[in-house]
Amino acid sequence: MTSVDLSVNIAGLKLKNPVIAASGTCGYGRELAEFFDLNRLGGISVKGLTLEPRMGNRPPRIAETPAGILNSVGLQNPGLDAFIREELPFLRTLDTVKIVNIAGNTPEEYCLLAERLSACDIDAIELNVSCPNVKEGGISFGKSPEGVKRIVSQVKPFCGKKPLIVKLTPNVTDIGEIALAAQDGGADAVSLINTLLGMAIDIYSRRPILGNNFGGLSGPAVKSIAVRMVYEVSRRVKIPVIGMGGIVKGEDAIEFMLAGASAVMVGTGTLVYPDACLKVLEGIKDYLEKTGHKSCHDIIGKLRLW
Amino acid sequence: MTSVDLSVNIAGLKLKNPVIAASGTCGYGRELAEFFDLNRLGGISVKGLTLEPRMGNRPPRIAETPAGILNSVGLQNPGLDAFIREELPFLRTLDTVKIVNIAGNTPEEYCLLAERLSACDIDAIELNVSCPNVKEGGISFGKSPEGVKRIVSQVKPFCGKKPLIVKLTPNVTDIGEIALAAQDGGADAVSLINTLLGMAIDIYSRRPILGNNFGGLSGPAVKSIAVRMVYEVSRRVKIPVIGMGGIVKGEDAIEFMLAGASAVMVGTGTLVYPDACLKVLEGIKDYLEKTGHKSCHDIIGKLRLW
Amino acid sequence: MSRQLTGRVIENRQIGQDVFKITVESELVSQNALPGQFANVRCGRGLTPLLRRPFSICSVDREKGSFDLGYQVRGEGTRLLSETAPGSQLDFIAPLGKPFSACGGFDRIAVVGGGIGVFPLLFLLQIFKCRESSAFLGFRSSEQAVLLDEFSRHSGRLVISTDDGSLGEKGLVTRAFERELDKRAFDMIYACGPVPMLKEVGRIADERGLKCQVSLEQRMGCGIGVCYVCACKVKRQGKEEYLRTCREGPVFWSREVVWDD
Amino acid sequence: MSRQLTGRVIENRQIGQDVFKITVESELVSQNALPGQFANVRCGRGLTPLLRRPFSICSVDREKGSFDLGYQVRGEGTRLLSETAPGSQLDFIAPLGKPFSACGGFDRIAVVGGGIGVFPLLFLLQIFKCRESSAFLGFRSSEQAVLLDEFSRHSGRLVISTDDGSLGEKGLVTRAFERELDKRAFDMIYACGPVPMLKEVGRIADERGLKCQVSLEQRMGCGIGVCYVCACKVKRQGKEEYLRTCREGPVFWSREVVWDD
Ligand SMILES: Cc1cc2nc3c(=O)[nH]c(=O)nc-3n(C[C@H](O)[C@H](O)[C@H](O)COP(=O)(O)OP(=O)(O)OC[C@H]3O[C@@H](n4cnc5c(N)ncnc54)[C@H](O)[C@@H]3O)c2cc1C
Ligand SMILES: Cc1cc2nc3c(=O)[nH]c(=O)nc-3n(C[C@H](O)[C@H](O)[C@H](O)COP(=O)(O)OP(=O)(O)OC[C@H]3O[C@@H](n4cnc5c(N)ncnc54)[C@H](O)[C@@H]3O)c2cc1C
Ligand SMILES: Cc1cc2nc3c(=O)[nH]c(=O)nc-3n(C[C@H](O)[C@H](O)[C@H](O)COP(=O)(O)O)c2cc1C
Ligand SMILES: Cc1cc2nc3c(=O)[nH]c(=O)nc-3n(C[C@H](O)[C@H](O)[C@H](O)COP(=O)(O)O)c2cc1C
Ligand code: FES
Ligand code: FES
Repeated sequence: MTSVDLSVNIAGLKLKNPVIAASGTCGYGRELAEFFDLNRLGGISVKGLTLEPRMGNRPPRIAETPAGILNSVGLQNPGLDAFIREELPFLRTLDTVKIVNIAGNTPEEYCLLAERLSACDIDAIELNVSCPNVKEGGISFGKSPEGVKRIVSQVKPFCGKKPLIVKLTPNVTDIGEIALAAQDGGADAVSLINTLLGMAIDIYSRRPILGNNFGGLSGPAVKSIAVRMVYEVSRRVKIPVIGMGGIVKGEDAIEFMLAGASAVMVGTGTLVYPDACLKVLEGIKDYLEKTGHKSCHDIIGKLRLW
Repeated sequence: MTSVDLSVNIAGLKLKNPVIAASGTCGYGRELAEFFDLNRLGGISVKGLTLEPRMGNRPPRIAETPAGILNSVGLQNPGLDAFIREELPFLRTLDTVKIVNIAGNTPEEYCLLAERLSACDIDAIELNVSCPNVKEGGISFGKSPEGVKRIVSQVKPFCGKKPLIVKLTPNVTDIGEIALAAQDGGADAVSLINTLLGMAIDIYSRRPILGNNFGGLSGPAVKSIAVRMVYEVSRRVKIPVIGMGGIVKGEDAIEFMLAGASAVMVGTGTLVYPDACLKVLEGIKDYLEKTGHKSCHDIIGKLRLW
Repeated sequence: MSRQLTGRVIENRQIGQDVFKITVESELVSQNALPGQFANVRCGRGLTPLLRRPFSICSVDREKGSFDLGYQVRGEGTRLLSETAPGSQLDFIAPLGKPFSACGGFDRIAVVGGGIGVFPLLFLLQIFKCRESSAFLGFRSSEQAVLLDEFSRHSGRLVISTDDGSLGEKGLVTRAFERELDKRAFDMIYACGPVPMLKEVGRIADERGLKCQVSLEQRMGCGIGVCYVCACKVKRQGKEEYLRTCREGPVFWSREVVWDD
Repeated sequence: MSRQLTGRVIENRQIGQDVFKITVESELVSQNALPGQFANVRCGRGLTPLLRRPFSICSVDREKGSFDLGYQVRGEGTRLLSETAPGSQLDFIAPLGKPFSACGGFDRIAVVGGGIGVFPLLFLLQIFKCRESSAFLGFRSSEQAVLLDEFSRHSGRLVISTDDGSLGEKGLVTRAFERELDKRAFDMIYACGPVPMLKEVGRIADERGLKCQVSLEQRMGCGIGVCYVCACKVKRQGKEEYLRTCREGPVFWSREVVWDD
């Protein structure tokens, strides 16, 4: 029994602890369940979902970079119907917050997805307006405050009682402004960062390594950028912030929480260690115990600038 | 004797080879000269210069991140007069292209700097409108196409016959658009990327590690972002592109050149290996020889997308 | 079920030019791994290289409770692996992936391997008991030819080809394989190696209506099926789709693979 | 003149709790290094950790052509350094920085060191020949107390303090130092250790009008003077400015240092 209270509240959701498996790096949960008990997670954000099935991009879809990776999966997924039919039954058995990450070609698609999902046994919808790998990944909406505000305000009414989390792209001049637009549009929370657009070249074939030419950079390499953005956003908005980007251990998560994140997501870390989320969770607990804190709320946003 | 022609031309300047020491990581040359013969470099871009002396930011000014560093030097420099008096005489003895990197508080300061330097024995002016570490580092001009076009067109007439290189920030939504604005304003070349804004936190003191709170991320961690941006920019503009960001070996430089860079700069690499520029140069030569090319021009911009 | 494991390195030695074999203690892997499955290995300890590296299981020793991986040093990851000292702990996830289909019903099998593709085939020959087995192995030259003793011990017939003719016959392994096919009947072909070789083996098998499985490589992220980066295009019931090489593969039926993706 | 060098590691052993001493072959450093100078060492081979780590030169052996660094394991860099095997090559730049001012004119010197700050002071005592030398060393506890034999060999008087009283006298080394000052005259004080200690030594010296040099630490980038990240604020002729700890330092006159930056 621990005396530390790890639970956090985000937009009306109560999470056991602040650690959420990030979208696109935990499938629909099944495979990870072979490695640890998913019920220990604060939450799980499943693989980006679209209305229709998507094949995804041409391989190779991954390139390794110093302390990071580029990926160009391109939202391969079976589509909404198959998700509800094949994946949801398993997810429903889990005692953890279930977030469904959605992407669309048009506002209508986002709305339809939200409407259908709002009637499902899930806990929240994460609006992906930041996937750099497909034109249809919402990035066209996600790069301007106007675009974000518009799409969020269009989708929000279709979410019913489910909180709407808006996932932001870091590939912008002023992420604080974008987050504010999401809030204005009716977002219940924001999550950041999605991946940074990058490219790696095979110098002998003189071709990009990725079949899709470009890919999204994630992993420890981007952590300092992500922490800065979480700080900027959390000063600008009133809604909760979920932070991610390069978290592989408890100490990384603490940086994000001090910078203002109420919860964190672990993405690339899971590719290296299937149980990375648990390691991060243990690390958070250790930190709180070592520094004599009773709850996560004692540290969220407690960074003091010089 | 090598049969490979390493020379490149940028905006009327002939460089012996495409490797330039990046601004802020080679001082004014003197210290590096203790480690190798600076005349072997294609060029040297000296530490950011302002009209008046600047103390720079509070320490600590550096934090290590995975495969990168954050710095917040804040343009510490002795000011234009002292530069001309104390540093220029040494620089003049060098047989390499000498670039002076300038920053200002106001357009007037930039113009004054350009005017004075255009009369000096240097080869080019690099307009820093991208320093993330000081309000006066030009970043206020550098983040919008309008700002860039305005400052470049104001400064250009004061450069006399010296080519004007505009150094771009990566902290923007669309760097291609910014580069185009620089070209429209009269830039003779663009160099990119400057550092990405980041933050690192000491979780025990709950303070940023850097005395300036924020800092600029550089080093291998950012390479894939930089390569992508160089690619984007070189497709958009007609003027030459100088690429940098995480170059530590010849292979890295080749990626930038294939993506469209006519020359490259080495920054953080020099902090680890004082002679990093030479290593990069050797690597470029080896690559050209191994792949049977006669000149750098055979590879510049020769990336083929899928 | 695969697990995140650590095991003591018993041996790690060079067996050919740039080629090494590492022996690692693991009761679980030695008891449960099947031919065609792989281990996803953390080759360094820091953040570069970040990702694990996949290697096919090359053999197991059920008595000693250990398994072998054979690997060629190519880049940073395999270089670090080659420097791993006996006695130290290796961090790996195994056994992963879909194994080769067992030869229960097959009397006469042929394995066709090229370069580092030979490793999983040795394990297959060790485990799959059948009436007759032939091994066709191709290498660039004699310096790359490895594990020949082991292969000759575990196969009824061993044919070696090298690109430069420095060992066995000169030329592609697929040529030796095709020639033999005209003389001899096989129920099942297993192949692993470079894509052009696999494609050719598949063509040869298809032409003759022979069953053929190939083990494919693809750049991987997780190796456990969560990230969907390791796509392999297959055609099933006329429909093309991307399957996960780490989960639905690395072994595929050759006629399902869409080679020219 | 400093150089980018590699040298064979002769020995690398633990000498206290978390504290190690590494001996490295280098003719150039052993002949040219002066007390107070440092070496900037690449502790790993990959891209993490990226930067070199600075360590003060702790002693040199001019006959054997080697030098020692003493270091405490704190993070990733020092951990990797502690795992460096004898016989391997160390990649370093040395000697760097401004040395302590020589005791040419000084008859009686005192060195005041705290924790890992003792290392450059041992080198100083070895090299600077003067009539009388006293060493005041402070450690957290006896387990951290290192190189005591060497210090007692090279100093006329050795006073040890520990925070917990487990060795020598209990309390701060500055207290022992200040008490001694009332009994004995010194021409020159050299200090190295944590900032609060250095500040206090500076205050004590200043009050008595004694010359005092301190060796400071600052997070470094290049170590050679090109990046300007290692700023130390000093006041000269009434003007405050940032000097480079790696180049104009790490040794500064205590009265010039602006402590509360
Ligand atoms: C299922 C499977 C089984 C394999 N079995 C073996 C084996 O038994 N023996 C053996 O020597 N090699 C095998 N490989 C290939 C092996 O994984 C690569 O040689 C290794 O990852 C190279 O790592 P590196 O760091 O040395 O090279 P680098 O080129 O530096 O690696 C850079 C990146 O590319 C990836 N990569 C490079 N080459 C390959 C490749 N051919 N396949 C997949 N990813 C690659 C790496 O994993 C890494 O992410 C197998 C690959 C797969 C997918
Ligand atoms: C001129 C000089 C001389 C030094 N001499 C010695 C010595 O003789 N023995 C010894 O044990 N230590 C010495 N240090 C401190 C030593 O450099 C740090 O302990 C070491 O860099 C820590 O590295 P790490 O990777 O283990 O720790 P980490 O905390 O993981 O390092 C992270 C980053 O912080 C920097 N850093 C951390 N602590 C310090 C520090 N105190 N000073 C400067 N940078 C730091 C590192 O260089 C690195 O960039 C000296 C420092 C300086 C500046
Ligand atoms: C392979 C892969 C697939 C991803 N797929 C999605 C996705 O479908 N939807 C989404 O919002 N983010 C996706 N992401 C982004 C991650 O959720 C996360 O925002 C990003 O990777 C940064 O976190 P990290 O550094 O911990 O990985 C994906 C990331 C990776 C590496
Ligand atoms: C310590 C430091 C100081 C820098 N100072 C300047 C500067 O004064 N002017 C400038 O334009 N860029 C400056 N830069 C940015 C570099 O020139 C370069 O754009 C950036 O570091 C990316 O390249 P790299 O990854 O090779 O370091 C500085 C970078 C570092 C690390
Ligand atoms: S490598 Fe992650 S799904 Fe196959
Ligand atoms: S560390 Fe680079 S100037 Fe001192």
